Amino acid sequence: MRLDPVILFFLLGFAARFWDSDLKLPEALYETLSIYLLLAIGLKGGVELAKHPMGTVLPQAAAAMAMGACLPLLAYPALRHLGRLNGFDAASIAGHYGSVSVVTFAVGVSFLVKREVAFEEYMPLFVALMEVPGIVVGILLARMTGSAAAPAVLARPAIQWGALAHEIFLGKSVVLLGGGLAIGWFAGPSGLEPMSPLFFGLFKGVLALFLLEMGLVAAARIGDFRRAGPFLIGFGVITPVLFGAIGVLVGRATGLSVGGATLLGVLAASASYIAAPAAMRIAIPEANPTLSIVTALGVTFPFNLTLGIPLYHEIARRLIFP
Amino acid sequence: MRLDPVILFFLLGFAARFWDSDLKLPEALYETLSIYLLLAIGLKGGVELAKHPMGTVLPQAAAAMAMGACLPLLAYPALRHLGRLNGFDAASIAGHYGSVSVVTFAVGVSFLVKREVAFEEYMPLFVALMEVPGIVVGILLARMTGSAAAPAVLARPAIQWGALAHEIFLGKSVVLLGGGLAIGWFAGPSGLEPMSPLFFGLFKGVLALFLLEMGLVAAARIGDFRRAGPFLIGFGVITPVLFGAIGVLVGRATGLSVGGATLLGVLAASASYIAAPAAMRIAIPEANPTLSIVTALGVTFPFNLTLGIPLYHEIARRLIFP
Amino acid sequence: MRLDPVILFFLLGFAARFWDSDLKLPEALYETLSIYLLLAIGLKGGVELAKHPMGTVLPQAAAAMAMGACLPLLAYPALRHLGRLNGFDAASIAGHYGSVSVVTFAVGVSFLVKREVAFEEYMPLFVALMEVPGIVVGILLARMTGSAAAPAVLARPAIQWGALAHEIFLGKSVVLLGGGLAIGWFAGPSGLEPMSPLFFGLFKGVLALFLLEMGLVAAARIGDFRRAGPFLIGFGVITPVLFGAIGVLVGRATGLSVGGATLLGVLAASASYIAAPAAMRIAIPEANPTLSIVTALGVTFPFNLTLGIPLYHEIARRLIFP
Amino acid sequence: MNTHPKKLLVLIGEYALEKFLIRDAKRFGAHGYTIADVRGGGSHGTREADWEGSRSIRMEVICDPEVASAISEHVLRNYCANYSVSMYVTDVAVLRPEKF
Amino acid sequence: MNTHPKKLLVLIGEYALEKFLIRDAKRFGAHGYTIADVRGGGSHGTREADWEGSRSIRMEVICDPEVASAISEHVLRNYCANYSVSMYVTDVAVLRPEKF
Amino acid sequence: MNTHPKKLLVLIGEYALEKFLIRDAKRFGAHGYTIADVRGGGSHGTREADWEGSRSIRMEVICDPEVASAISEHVLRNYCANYSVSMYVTDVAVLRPEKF
Ligand SMILES: Nc1ncnc2c1ncn2[C@@H]1O[C@H](COP(=O)(O)O)[C@@H](O)[C@H]1O
Ligand SMILES: Nc1ncnc2c1ncn2[C@@H]1O[C@H](COP(=O)(O)O)[C@@H](O)[C@H]1O
Ligand SMILES: Nc1ncnc2c1ncn2[C@@H]1O[C@H](COP(=O)(O)O)[C@@H](O)[C@H]1O
Ligand code: NA
Ligand code: NA
Ligand code: NA
Repeated sequence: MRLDPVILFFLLGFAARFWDSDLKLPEALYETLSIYLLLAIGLKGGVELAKHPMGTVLPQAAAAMAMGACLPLLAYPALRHLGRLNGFDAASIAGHYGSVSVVTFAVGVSFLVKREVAFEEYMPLFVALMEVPGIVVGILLARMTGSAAAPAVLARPAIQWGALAHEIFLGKSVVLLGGGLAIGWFAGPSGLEPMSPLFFGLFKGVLALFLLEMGLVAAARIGDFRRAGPFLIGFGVITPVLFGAIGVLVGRATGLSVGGATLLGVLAASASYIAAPAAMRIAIPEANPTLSIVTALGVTFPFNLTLGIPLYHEIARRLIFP
Repeated sequence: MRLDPVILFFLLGFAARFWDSDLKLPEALYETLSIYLLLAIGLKGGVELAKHPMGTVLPQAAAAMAMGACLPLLAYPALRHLGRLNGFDAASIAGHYGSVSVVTFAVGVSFLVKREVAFEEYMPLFVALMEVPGIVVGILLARMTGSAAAPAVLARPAIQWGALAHEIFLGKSVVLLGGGLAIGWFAGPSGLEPMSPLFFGLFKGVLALFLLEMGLVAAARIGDFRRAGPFLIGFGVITPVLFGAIGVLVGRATGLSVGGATLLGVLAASASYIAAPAAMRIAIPEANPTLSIVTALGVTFPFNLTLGIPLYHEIARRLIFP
Repeated sequence: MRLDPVILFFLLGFAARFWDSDLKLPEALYETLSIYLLLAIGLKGGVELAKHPMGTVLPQAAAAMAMGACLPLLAYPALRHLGRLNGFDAASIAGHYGSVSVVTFAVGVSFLVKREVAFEEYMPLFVALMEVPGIVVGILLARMTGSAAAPAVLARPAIQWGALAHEIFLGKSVVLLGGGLAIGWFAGPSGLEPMSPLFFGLFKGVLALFLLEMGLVAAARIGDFRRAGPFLIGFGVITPVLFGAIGVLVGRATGLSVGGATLLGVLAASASYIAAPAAMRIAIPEANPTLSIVTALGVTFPFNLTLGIPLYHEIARRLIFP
Repeated sequence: MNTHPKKLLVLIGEYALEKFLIRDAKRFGAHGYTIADVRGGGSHGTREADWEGSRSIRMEVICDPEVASAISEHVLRNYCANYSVSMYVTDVAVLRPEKF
Repeated sequence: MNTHPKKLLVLIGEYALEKFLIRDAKRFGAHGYTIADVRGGGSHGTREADWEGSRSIRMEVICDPEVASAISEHVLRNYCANYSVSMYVTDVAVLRPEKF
Repeated sequence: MNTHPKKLLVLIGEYALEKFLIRDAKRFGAHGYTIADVRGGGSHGTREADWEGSRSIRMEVICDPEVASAISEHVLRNYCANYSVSMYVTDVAVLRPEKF
């Protein structure tokens, strides 16, 4: 099996940093690439959404959101009891895995396109919808169980839901994905046509550059593996497999095609490293951000890119056309 | 009437910032986008210019420049006497409205292209030519009347015309527009062909991103509306309508097509927020930059994007083929 | 003879800076453009490399590398004895001229493409291979002869070859060129196809922007010409002519086509200003970086862009089909 | 030159804290602040600004000694347990004391 | 460590002033300067560096006390009325006094 | 506010030195450092950060006086002859002395 070339860019970045190259992407480029990817994925989804009857899409969307909210509830007890993490860390990591990784999704799409597997083109809608619920549930878990368990320095007052909702729903990734969806939906294919060389033509190349950067970032965190310990490394491999299978099953149950179910599996299996870290840092400051980042970005992300995506596709194929 | 999708990007940026999202474009991206737009517009104009006989273009160009120099003379008395602004502020704002907004022009072009209205393709030449005269006249107004009227801390010496000319003619927007024109004119369509995927293919998408950023910037200035007061807000709506009509008339008088006259109206109606603020800050330091920016960027720019451009087009249609 | 339009961008940048315009490209854009160019050239070369039998390519590659290693040995005595430079400066400059300029190469390719001259498409491989040897030989020269000649403040310990090799082979330009080659070779044309709008479609436009920036940078160094003195200015013109002729001859001897020999001449004639300055600053700190930069970037680079490339092509034509 | 003594409080910390630090500084009486993007390292590891989670800022506040104390004690109490933050105070002289 | 006392003058202001401040600092005898891009807020409102008109810089000049006085008084007289500028001076010790 | 005196060592120099300065600072006992990208000018000419060879950094180290001396003397001995470097030291007060 040949690796998708975008993954080679990840490996190049990883190797460069691992061997201590002085290659660095300017921070402004990193931000630009991530803004571009979020917006382009949203636009793509919005354009496709306009073509489909809401009656089909809405139940699937509701199922995807519900799944995103439930996944942290599975992850949390494992982290707490098997991994013996404190309540804050367990809740934060669970929230990262409830949310989704936009870039893993994009690589999943590229995987299907290369194999000419069809999928529901409005899948980017689910990316936008699944970003938030997992994070919210993670925060709730921290508030409910964490406060008793951990040595909180502060007497924590009642949760400021308004501020929190603001933090999450107006975070850059939700705004760009959601805004892109809305613009794409409103403008339609013909409206976006003049912008398609930028937003659609360059997409794959920009994804490659972003993966180069993510390789650099992931390799820079290798030193933190020790701090994460073997449990979290195992967690970072096993969770996506389980969640990926759940995602495929939910996809099947809601009538998605093989390709669509694969992508729902990819979303379930992926862990957020744009929206979730930012939100968690504010909402659960007691959680150690190193642990969630090493697990999500250092373990699960490369696992999904290389082994996970083909695996979820295989599961979808066998499940849906057995 | 459906909004041009590029304007949806402006609205997205505006809404994001208005609701206090943490979405931010890196400053280096803002600068890159503006450099790109100026250069691409210049190149486009230069390529087209090479195709037209100078005998047709020169009189139109001269008329456009003369108009740019006269418009501040209309704005200044209104600002001074109706608006009761001090001489520096009145002169500075008048200069902003004498100059032009490159991005408003680009949105005007996009409006015409979408409606398949033809226009003189060398119009970008007028953008370059109309940038400077309004600014110079604004500065002259400040020097002549401002010094008596305002509490200048400094005994202001004679105007340093050399330094001022340098400041204005070698500002980045004149250099990029003018340089682009020269390169486009010299290289011709075939010479620029290999660069057209970057400079022409991506143009509309880059414009959308820039408008996203301008939406963020405009909304950030909402708090300054109080300081501007109702007069300036009214000024920011009425002036473009008057100036737009004047521009269309001048366009008609010099033999431009309906599309060309529309664009000359757009240029007349637009207020600069790249070249003028930079030049005014140095040349008329006593003027309060908040006033001109709120009016030009917070009022006139969104007005032109949404209502102004269609209006000038309507005026042109009725005037030229009544 | 019409100038290639990309060179007009260099001239625009040069003129803007020379007349003290405030045009500046953000540093993050400079870095992004250089990362892009290195990666794109590597990818292009890798794709083409996969198409050719190693038996043809290997001897040519070996000859190119050997040439790169020998050129500094020619430059060094001239710099030392004719130019009366100290050992460190002579060795450092010699190393810059042994290495290559990626952008000069890209302009050379553009020159040939415009004239529809065919060349071996895997030439980018030689760019990657010729970056390093010249630098290494330059450093060796400094270590062997420099230490005796110059007033070294430090008792310099034995050369730390490990650290040095690391510095050179893991510098960003080698990593990006080499990594691009490997990815291109591995993924092949079909694998890179979805990324080609970014990496190949935009190439020429990005090159133009980079040359705009190099014009600004080169003109900013005009003040250093006095420090360089007439010898180095002459050296910056004569060396590329001699080295260019050598490169063409080596190309002919190893069986390259007219186009390929031209490009090998361009590589030999060009002086590095990305990889070499960074490596030399660490490896030969005693050398004055101003001297090598003024000569390489201020003299040789513009000379090659305008007169050099056509000259090497002419030499190749007369030599190979006399 | 007629100068007046003030304190300069410097806070170095995670980018995520920026808006809170600005809000707090104003609340405790600072009239202004200046922020630069930085990278660095300390007891919480290396923060290279290579990625949004590792961005850091350096915030300067010129103010009266009581304001500096109030801000820094607030930061110590509320953020230092869970965030990467460094702080120091130094003496500066300003020309226009009413401004700060 | 054999150190020598100098002054550090810090100027924070609009980007538009950069070239004038550099010129003035040299004119009044500074041997060098260092500039960083910053954002901030003060009596003239918030300057977020989101757009070219709201870019700000922070300029450091290590110099003798007289030079610091001369520069800062010049800036106070010429720019502070119309531009956003903050200034402060502090004592520093340098190793190579002839350099500054 | 219970503060403790420390030294702030500031090093301004070429970007090429960044990794060496970090390594050296740690070796001589600094517990942390903060770096900003800057541009500037001095005896080695103008460094505008327009190009990788002209990038400069400003590095801050809060530390004990002996550590500041050790680092700055090391830098003076090893880098100042061949690289553009400026250094100064100033007194600062910190709240958590064990951190620095
Ligand atoms: N000794 C120090 N000198 C200068 N900056 C420091 C020092 N220690 C920490 N910092 C800065 O403060 C940030 C947070 O420090 P820490 O919480 O110790 O990781 C670091 O990332 C550095 O930017
Ligand atoms: N108290 C302060 N502390 C730190 N920086 C300040 C302070 N006041 C103003 N500044 C900076 O100086 C700039 C101009 O100040 P102002 O003229 O008061 O708006 C602001 O944008 C800030 O970057
Ligand atoms: N007097 C000074 N004040 C502030 N920064 C300086 C001064 N002199 C030099 N620098 C900074 O230190 C760098 C190296 O200085 P130099 O080695 O003198 O060229 C310059 O590029 C400036 O950023
Ligand atoms: Na997930
Ligand atoms: Na106008
Ligand atoms: Na060479």
